[in-house]
Amino acid sequence: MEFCMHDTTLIVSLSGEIDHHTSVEIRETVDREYQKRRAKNILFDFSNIVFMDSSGIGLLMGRYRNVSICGGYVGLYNVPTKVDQILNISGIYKLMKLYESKEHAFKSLA
Amino acid sequence: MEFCMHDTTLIVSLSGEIDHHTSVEIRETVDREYQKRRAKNILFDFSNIVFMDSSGIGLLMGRYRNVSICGGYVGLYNVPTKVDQILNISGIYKLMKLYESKEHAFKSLA
Amino acid sequence: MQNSNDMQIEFASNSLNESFARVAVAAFLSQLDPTVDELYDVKMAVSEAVTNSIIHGYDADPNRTIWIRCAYSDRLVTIEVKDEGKGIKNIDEAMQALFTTSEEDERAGLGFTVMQSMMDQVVVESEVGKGTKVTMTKTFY
Amino acid sequence: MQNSNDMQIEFASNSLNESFARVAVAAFLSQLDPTVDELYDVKMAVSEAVTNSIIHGYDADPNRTIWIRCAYSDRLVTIEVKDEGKGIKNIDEAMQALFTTSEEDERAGLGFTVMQSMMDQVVVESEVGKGTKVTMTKTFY
Ligand SMILES: Nc1ncnc2c1ncn2[C@@H]1O[C@H](COP(=O)(O)OP(=O)(O)O)[C@@H](O)[C@H]1O
Ligand SMILES: Nc1ncnc2c1ncn2[C@@H]1O[C@H](COP(=O)(O)OP(=O)(O)O)[C@@H](O)[C@H]1O
Repeated sequence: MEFCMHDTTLIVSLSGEIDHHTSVEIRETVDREYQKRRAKNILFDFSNIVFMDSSGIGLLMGRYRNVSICGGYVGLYNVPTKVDQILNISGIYKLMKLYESKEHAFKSLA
Repeated sequence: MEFCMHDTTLIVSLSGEIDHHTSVEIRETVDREYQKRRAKNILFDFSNIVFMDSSGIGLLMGRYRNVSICGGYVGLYNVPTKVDQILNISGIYKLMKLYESKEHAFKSLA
Repeated sequence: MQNSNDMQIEFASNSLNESFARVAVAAFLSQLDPTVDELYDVKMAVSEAVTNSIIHGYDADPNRTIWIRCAYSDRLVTIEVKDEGKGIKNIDEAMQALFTTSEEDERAGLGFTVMQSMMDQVVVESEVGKGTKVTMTKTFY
Repeated sequence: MQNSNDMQIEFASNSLNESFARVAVAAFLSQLDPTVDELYDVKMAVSEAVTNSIIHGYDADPNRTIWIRCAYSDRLVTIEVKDEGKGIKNIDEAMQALFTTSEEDERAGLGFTVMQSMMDQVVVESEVGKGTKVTMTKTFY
């Protein structure tokens, strides 16, 4: 997992597999960075995610809740096909936007 | 598995995993090519072998037997460290030579 | 290739083993030369079922046992995931999208929905206090 | 990371499953973050033991059952491979390098030798007509 800031947006580059086991650590690390960096929005880069089950949906919903309280947005980009499939099933795109690239996300969030 | 001839030497490029299950097919294919192409010697290229257990030793011993009857040699090259380890355990280097490369093998077999 | 084969695995209800379970089932089914997508679908379904046994069936106790049976006959794949955990009171309700009994954990209530999307059929048998068995089938192309 | 965990697999004595057995054990032990070499060593040892059960224990009958139990406690790994096949008359003789009872197959008689080189310890229990159990241990660094 890698983090960087762009204005008030925390960019989280996820990697590996997201399941119930790994999501616990991801959640804690993301929340810690979000607070530490006083970020408003979160942008998740999914390019290096090789597997995700519905625990990933729970993870995103949870971050959405926290970020919404601070008046921010959650966005996603570089989402692999199979992850997009489960995101579609979940209906989560009603809560957070999928961007084609980091650049598209910045333009839209700005 | 790929085959090519260099003078009277059949070059066999092995790939994947050599275990008891896969060795059956490898054995049959190698023997068929050896006869069809009227080869004398066999050179095995191990560069694409990712796993080998003692079934591979049996396979090499068997080819050595056939090739010896025709007065030929068996040689090996591009052997990965872990394959070299089991070849050393087996003592098979008393029967067939390990070459650094295809070129070294050709020079020596010529 | 063999046209039928089967295996069983049995492991502790430790969340570390979610990944092991997926890989073991995928390794076994790779004998059928499935597409990358088919293998991913099966991994996803197995992951959901195993996670449910761990967090719902066994309330995250890592020292209980989960069983998976996996078999194929031609290209029809059957996967059973079984626990001896607390069981499900109302199976129909449990299988509804977005239904979850987890408050603490961030569960989306989509485990069964994902299993149903990834596999051709999902059958749940459960008895309160006895445990749960999820049987999933899928035909590979 | 958990400091102890265990699993069991059970599968048909089909030679196709040699690869499945190796991958399943390796997937489980990858929880210990072993080196590539350590994982390869374990795969090799498992492959030898499973192959022996198939070709010697069950005379290549693909419809019998093989059991593997794999456990670790801290970094001490224990792997058991068990069959209910024909058993070994003279274990000491069987374990000698280059000893093989296979005439047809091209066996090198090095299965046990490889297991012993790859693992720290190999213990064989066998009874003629009852079956064979190979217990191997190795400490990961
Ligand atoms: N193996 C199980 N044992 C006991 N209860 C279960 C089991 N699997 C599912 N359930 C129940 O069904 C509900 C819905 O499951 P699911 O659709 O997977 O969503 P989630 O796991 O996100 O809660 C769970 O919240 C739980 O109450
Ligand atoms: N599981 C088993 N059941 C019965 N006999 C066995 C078993 N494993 C090994 N043996 C006997 O021990 C001999 C030596 O085994 P091994 O060292 O693995 O060499 P190889 O498999 O090449 O014959 C075998 O030839 C066989 O007679």
